[in-house]
Amino acid sequence: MMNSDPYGALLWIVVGWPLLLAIPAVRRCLPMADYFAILPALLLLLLPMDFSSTLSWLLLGTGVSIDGERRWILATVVLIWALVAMKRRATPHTTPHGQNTFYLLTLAGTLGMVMASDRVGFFSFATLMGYSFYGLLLWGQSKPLEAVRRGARSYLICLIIADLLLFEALLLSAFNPQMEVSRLYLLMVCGAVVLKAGIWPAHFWLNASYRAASPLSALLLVLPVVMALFALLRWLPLGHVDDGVAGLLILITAGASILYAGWRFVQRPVQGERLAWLSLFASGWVIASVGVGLIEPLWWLQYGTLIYPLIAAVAVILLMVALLRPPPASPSQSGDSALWMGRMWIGCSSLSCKLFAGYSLCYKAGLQRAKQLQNGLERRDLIGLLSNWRNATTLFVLLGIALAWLVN
Amino acid sequence: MNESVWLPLLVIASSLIPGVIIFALAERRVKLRTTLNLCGALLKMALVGAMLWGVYHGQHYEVRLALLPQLELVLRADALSLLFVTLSSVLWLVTTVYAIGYLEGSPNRSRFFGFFSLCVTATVGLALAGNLITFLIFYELLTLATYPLIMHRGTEASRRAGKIYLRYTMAGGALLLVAIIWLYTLSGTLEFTPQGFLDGIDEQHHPALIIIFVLLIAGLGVKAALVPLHGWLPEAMVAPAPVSALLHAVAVVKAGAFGIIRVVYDVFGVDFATLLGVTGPLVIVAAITIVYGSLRALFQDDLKRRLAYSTVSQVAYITLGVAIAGPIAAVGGMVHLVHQGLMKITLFFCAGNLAETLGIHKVSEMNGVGRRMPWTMAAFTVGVFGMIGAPPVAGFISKWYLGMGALEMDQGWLILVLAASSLLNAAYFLPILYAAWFCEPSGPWPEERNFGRKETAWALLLPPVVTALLALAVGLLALAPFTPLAWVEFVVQREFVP
Amino acid sequence: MEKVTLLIMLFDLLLGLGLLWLAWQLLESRNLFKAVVLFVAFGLLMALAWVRLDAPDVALAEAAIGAGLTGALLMAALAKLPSRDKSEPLADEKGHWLLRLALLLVAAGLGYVVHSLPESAPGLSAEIANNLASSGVNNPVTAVLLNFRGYDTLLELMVLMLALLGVWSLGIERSTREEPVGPVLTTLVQFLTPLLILVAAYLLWAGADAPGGAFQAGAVLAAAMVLLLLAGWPLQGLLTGVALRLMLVAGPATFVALAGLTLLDAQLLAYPPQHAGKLILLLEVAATLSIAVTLAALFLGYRPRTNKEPG
Amino acid sequence: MNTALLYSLVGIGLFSLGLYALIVHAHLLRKILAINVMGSGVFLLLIALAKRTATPLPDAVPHAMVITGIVVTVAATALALTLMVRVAMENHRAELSDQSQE
Amino acid sequence: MVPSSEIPWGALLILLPLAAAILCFVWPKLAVVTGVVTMLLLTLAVGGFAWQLQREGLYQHAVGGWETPLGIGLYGDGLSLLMLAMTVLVGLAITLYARSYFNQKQARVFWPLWLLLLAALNALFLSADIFNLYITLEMVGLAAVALVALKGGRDALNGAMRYLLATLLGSLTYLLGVALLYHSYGTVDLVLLAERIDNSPVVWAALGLMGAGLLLKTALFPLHFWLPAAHASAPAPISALLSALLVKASFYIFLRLWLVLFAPLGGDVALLLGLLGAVAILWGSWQALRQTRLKLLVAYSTVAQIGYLFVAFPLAAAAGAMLWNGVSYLMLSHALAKAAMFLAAGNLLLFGGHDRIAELDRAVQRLPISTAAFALAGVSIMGVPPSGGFIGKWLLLEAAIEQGYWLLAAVMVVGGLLASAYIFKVVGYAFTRSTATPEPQSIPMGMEWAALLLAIASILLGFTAPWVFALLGIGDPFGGGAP
Repeated sequence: MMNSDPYGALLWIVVGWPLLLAIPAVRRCLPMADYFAILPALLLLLLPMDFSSTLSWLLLGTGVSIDGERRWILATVVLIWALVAMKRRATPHTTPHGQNTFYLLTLAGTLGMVMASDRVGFFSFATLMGYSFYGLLLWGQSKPLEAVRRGARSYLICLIIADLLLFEALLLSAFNPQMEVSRLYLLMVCGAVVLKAGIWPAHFWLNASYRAASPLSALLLVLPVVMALFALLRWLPLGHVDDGVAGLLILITAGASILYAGWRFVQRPVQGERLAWLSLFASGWVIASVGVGLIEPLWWLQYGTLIYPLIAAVAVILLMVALLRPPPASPSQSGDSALWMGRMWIGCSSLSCKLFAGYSLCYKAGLQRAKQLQNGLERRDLIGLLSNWRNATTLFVLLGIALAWLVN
Repeated sequence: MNESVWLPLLVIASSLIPGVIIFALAERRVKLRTTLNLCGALLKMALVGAMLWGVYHGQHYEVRLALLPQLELVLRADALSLLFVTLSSVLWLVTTVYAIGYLEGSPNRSRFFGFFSLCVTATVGLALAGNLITFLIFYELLTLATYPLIMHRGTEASRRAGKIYLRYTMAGGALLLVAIIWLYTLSGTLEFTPQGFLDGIDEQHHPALIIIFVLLIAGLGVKAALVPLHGWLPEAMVAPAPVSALLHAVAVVKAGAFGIIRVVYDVFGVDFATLLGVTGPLVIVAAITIVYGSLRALFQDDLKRRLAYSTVSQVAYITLGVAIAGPIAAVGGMVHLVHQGLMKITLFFCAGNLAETLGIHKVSEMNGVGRRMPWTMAAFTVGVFGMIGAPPVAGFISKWYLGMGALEMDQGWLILVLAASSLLNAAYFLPILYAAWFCEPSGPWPEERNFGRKETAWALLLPPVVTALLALAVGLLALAPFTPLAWVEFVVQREFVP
Repeated sequence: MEKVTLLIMLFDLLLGLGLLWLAWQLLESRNLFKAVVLFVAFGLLMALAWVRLDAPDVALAEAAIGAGLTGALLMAALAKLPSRDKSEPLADEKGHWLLRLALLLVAAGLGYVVHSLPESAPGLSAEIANNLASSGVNNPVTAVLLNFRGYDTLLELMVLMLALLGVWSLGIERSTREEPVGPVLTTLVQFLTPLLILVAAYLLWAGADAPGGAFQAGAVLAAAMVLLLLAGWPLQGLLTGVALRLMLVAGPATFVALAGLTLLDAQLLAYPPQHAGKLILLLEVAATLSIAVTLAALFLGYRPRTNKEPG
Repeated sequence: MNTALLYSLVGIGLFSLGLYALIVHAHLLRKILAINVMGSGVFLLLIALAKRTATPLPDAVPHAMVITGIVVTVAATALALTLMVRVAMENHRAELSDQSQE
Repeated sequence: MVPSSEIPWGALLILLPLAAAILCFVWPKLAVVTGVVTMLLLTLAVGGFAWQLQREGLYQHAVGGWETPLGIGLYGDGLSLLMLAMTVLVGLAITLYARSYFNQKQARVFWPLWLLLLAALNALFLSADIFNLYITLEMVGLAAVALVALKGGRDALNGAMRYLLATLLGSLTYLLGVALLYHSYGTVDLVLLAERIDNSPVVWAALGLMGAGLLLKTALFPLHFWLPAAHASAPAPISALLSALLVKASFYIFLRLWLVLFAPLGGDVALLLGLLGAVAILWGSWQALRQTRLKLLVAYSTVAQIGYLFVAFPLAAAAGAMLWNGVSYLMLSHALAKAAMFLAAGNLLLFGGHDRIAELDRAVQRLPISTAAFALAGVSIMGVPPSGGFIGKWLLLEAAIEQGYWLLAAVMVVGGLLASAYIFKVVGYAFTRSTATPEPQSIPMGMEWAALLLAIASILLGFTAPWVFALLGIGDPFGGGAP
């Protein structure tokens, strides 16, 4: 049960207080709600010693704790929140009612992620933060633009897939602990983090959101990136695993994203987008170091602890750039290239149906399906195509077979 | 020792007697009918609580009534039956409050509440059944009692739905009857015994036992809406909201699932079933149902039909949990029996609220509902996140145990099925939330009835919120002493420890 | 084999074939009226057969009821039929050969079965003989009819009452015949009626020892009443209401009363031997009365209305 | 071929003739006649076989049965005739209308 | 062997209705009162009879003091007690119903006929003399015909005529069988016949003739042509009476003869009966499904349910007495349920002025008690669990599956499904609204409650099986053949 020392209660208050304030009725009777929300976290930062508390009956036995490394991340979060709160105070027009709720929910989710001492707690606070951030993205402006809406939708898709991967990873690790070092587990966690942080193959949502971001949300967009990187550190048993192949793979992606970010940065993009490439560049470096850590566990044991200050630094830089050279107040309506994810999906499905149509059970039906898919693709109405549930089922079965073949 | 006899009977009577009285009540006696309903429900809750406490402390409750020379009508309250009895009595109270609000001013309510109480009596009886013949009697009584509720509105569509419903359930009942009699001729007894009573039967009867198992599962599968036999559930959505809420999302569908649990654990016994090799195909059927149900739900524009298909897929989780034949998966399956009940009834209550207050039946009409009915949509959101399996809500726990159970019996591919199903759940529920919260209402509501300052009548609003909070609490405080998860572990521990 | 038995054998053969031929003619005749007349003849021939088989009681009953009364009933019904189908063309004989074959087989089978029965079988004649003394009558048929199997006769009287009830509920009142009755019929009736009543009385009395009995007497009395009705006497005017019903019910009522009495010492219909004879006589008188009136009422065909009752 | 057997065969013949006529003919009066003939056939068989007693007196029980049978047949015939007249009035011909009126 | 100073309940059961009938006939004004009083007295008498049987076992009584074979023997065991109870139960409901159904002119004829019919049925169930059974059969037949034709009308008269011809033909064939048995074994008493019977051609002929006669009266499949018209066109209480009691009376005699005389030689004959029964179930249910008029539907349902009774014959050889318990239980619950159904159908016909199923305009709201009675009775007919029909069907199915008669088991199950199809078709239409809404005629409460009480009784039968079987076992009717 909850251990006796009072500080344990403080930990729970840090997480509980913003949650409480998130309820509109409670917030109405407290004027400067967003400032008060961070106070317990600020207080915790000042206390030097580490302590933790677990509640066995809460959600399969979750607990919260604070220690050296986490303080860095907590500090960054508090910094972000302070800046955002000041920025919101500065901008005159009244933010829509719902935005405050999402704003406080995200804060609670972030604090929960930081403090969670076990993976199940971390995962639940991560979903809370993810979905409320999505709400925040959409309600950031009074009337969300089409670009913001599209960015938010792709963020949601990535979020769902990432959560799914994390859930499976959680299951694997909970089932038998030594699975944590298996390659499947590592790949799943890294995939999830790549999706959440918007690293190279899945960077489109970050790009789209930054491009359409208002000064306020530019600041906020730093949060998911930081939290994703922190998740990587919490979930990977760095230092006890030396899986060269996985490390190499991560290193390659990190390198690719750094190069890509650098190349796009140089092309003097639109103002808002520069921030996106900058954050991609920075997180690329962090991922690279994790990749190296995987290859050389010894190296990681020595310099591993440096990663947290590195992340904090990256966050600060991003914040400074966002503050000094804020993106234009009314975000540009630049119609960027079509949904990159959508194009990638069409490509792979047409490839798979060509490949598998030949081998599908009822050959003729398969071909006919493939033809349908083919002309469906020409007409580019992916949604129209999927709306006929027979196509969807065949597509789904084909994907299932492909995945099953891949996994075992 | 005598109160161990009359307690189960009293639990049955606490809904049967009010039901019979309500049948005789004239239509205008609203106050008497409401009080009868509510105190019937409260009394049942109290009695079930007493029984829970008793069974927890090893008390033995059993009633035997001679039915046929060797066969008896047995009502026995063991741990597994109390799980289902508690669920149905809690939800009956909530749904009665909802139904009273929902049917305000509509015709022939005496008939409705009469049959409503009869259905709950059948469900509780079915849960407390001590042998297969008692189970069959209450199983068929449930069919008979739900049929008039589907027909309640008396329109042509409800008659057609009723006909389809009967076609399925009567055929199912017939299969069940033949299977039970055949089993009786082979085994000589029908009593539910923890590790099953069929392992004594010699070798040459095994093919017959396999056929019997298939027939039993087919008979129960009709009510549990397994894939080929699920046709009636979306059609039955033509019934009024409280009916589709309690019956087609909880009582009737769970009766089928509960039956499958009883058959696999207390008739065949888990290891004998695996020895016979029947659990494998059952897992496949359950998996297919899960995926198929979600896929069909993706393409339904009518809200209640989408929820119906989602029920088809969700109930298959229970069958999946049971068919994996591992202890952890069993826990997952049985706890999902309760969790799915809580979550799905919330969704149906909200659907009923939308239909009753704003006249919304289609998903496409739900733009901007969040702002008009915030509390209902909040409950709906909690229900949706539960369905997807997002952590704080109850769905996460059952998916967690099911996943662990699948891994324990090294059926890795099931993880894929669970993942796919969660993905599909998200695919067909999140657009609703997106439309409700983040879109502007397109034009006026079809038939708006405003209730002054409140978004809708309190009797319509309270139940979904209560069940949503219950779902959240059950999820959040999963490992606390008196939660469904703890009780299920208490059940499984008796089932699997030889 | 002496000539006499040969002669008797020939007579039996002739009678049997005659019966069969008459039945065939009767059933296949084109004209219905002709069929009814043949049926009466058939009844008389049957009576002859009963006499030949040493069954005098049955012969009397057959003659009075089988031939006489049934013939009258048939004639009355034929008269009431709508005129068009008096002479009904016979249905064409399509495809009945299969039916004929089947019936032939059944008859052959039954013939074989009857043939396989033992030549001589005592039946219950021995039991009747040694119980006849205590039955109160010495005509064995009456003894069986009214004492040994009295229960059957009770139910039989009820059947008669039943049929009457059915006829009264279905019968439609017909106006009596308008055209005046010819002189020949009136004189015949005046001469015959007392004679018939006398015969009926004799049969009733003789029933105890010689062939006769309630049914035969009743039938003869009924014949007398039918004659009167045919002759235009407004019998239905005279006998109506409770009086009629009491007479109709006399037989069954006494039988049931007697059964009730015997029941007091817990033995249904067990007449004390010493005055069994008197009881049987009482029963026979009541039965004759009610059988006569019932059969006449059946012939009448509808319930006679007392003048104060509306339609 | 003693008398008992002869008359029994005649009785069986009458029974079969009556049965044939009952099935074949549509007119109700013919059917009623057929029934009476069948009855006489059965009674003839009953009384004929009663003659097989050793003593000159035949077995009296079948005689009683036949008398009862005759009375029952006359009662049935009376009811049948009345019913026939009513049916004839309704159907306008003395035959059964095969399908019941919709 | 004669019960000492005890009240002779058996004899009373027969004499009481006879006396009452005579009373009603003579004083028609007292008809209704006498009818009701007699019915109550009869219930008391059956109760007394049951108590007497319980105490002293078999009831045997030589009428007139003459020992069989000369005299007529009354014989009462568990099976006849069950039939008597059935008659009284259905009789009570019909008396309650008829009290307010007939107008003064019809009542004058109905009550005497009805009491005579009751007397005949009681006599039939208590008699052990096959000639006596002929007379009671004849009495029952004629009374039924007169009752069917009571209200007149084209269908009723045609139905009554066809029924009369069929019943007369049946009786004569039966009588021929009796004659053959009497002349080959010298007695008409069942008890003595059982001892003297042997495997001679006479017995085969007798089985054929009496069987054919009785099956014609019971309306088993090929010989059922007369039943639908007669049962559907008769007035409501009479069609209830016909379907519930009369059909069972001739089946009772056939069952008695089968158990006592013909069981030993019944190998392939039993199979034929089973086959006919199976075809009857399928054909009757299929016809019932196709009907558009309610009373015809219920009549065809009777044809189907009779099939169930005959399906048990091939199973009888191997299965013990429990199978026959099942059959008699099925008979009892079918009698109650079918009577309730016909009374309910009569109410609906009277209320709506027609009995077209498609236009049962919202009968559920406007005539709730009768529709409830119809539905509950339907539940028992279908053999769906909580009802008496289910117990009977369970025992039959158990025997069929145990002996591997898969075809019979399948037919029984399909019959149940078809039954649920046509019953729920009617109940379905009772919910929906129909266009034609003629001005409804109000139905007196007594008539509606008569139907409902019968239906509830047939459902409660589902729970009283052990006690009924105990009573049924007195005198061991289904034991080793000898009663």
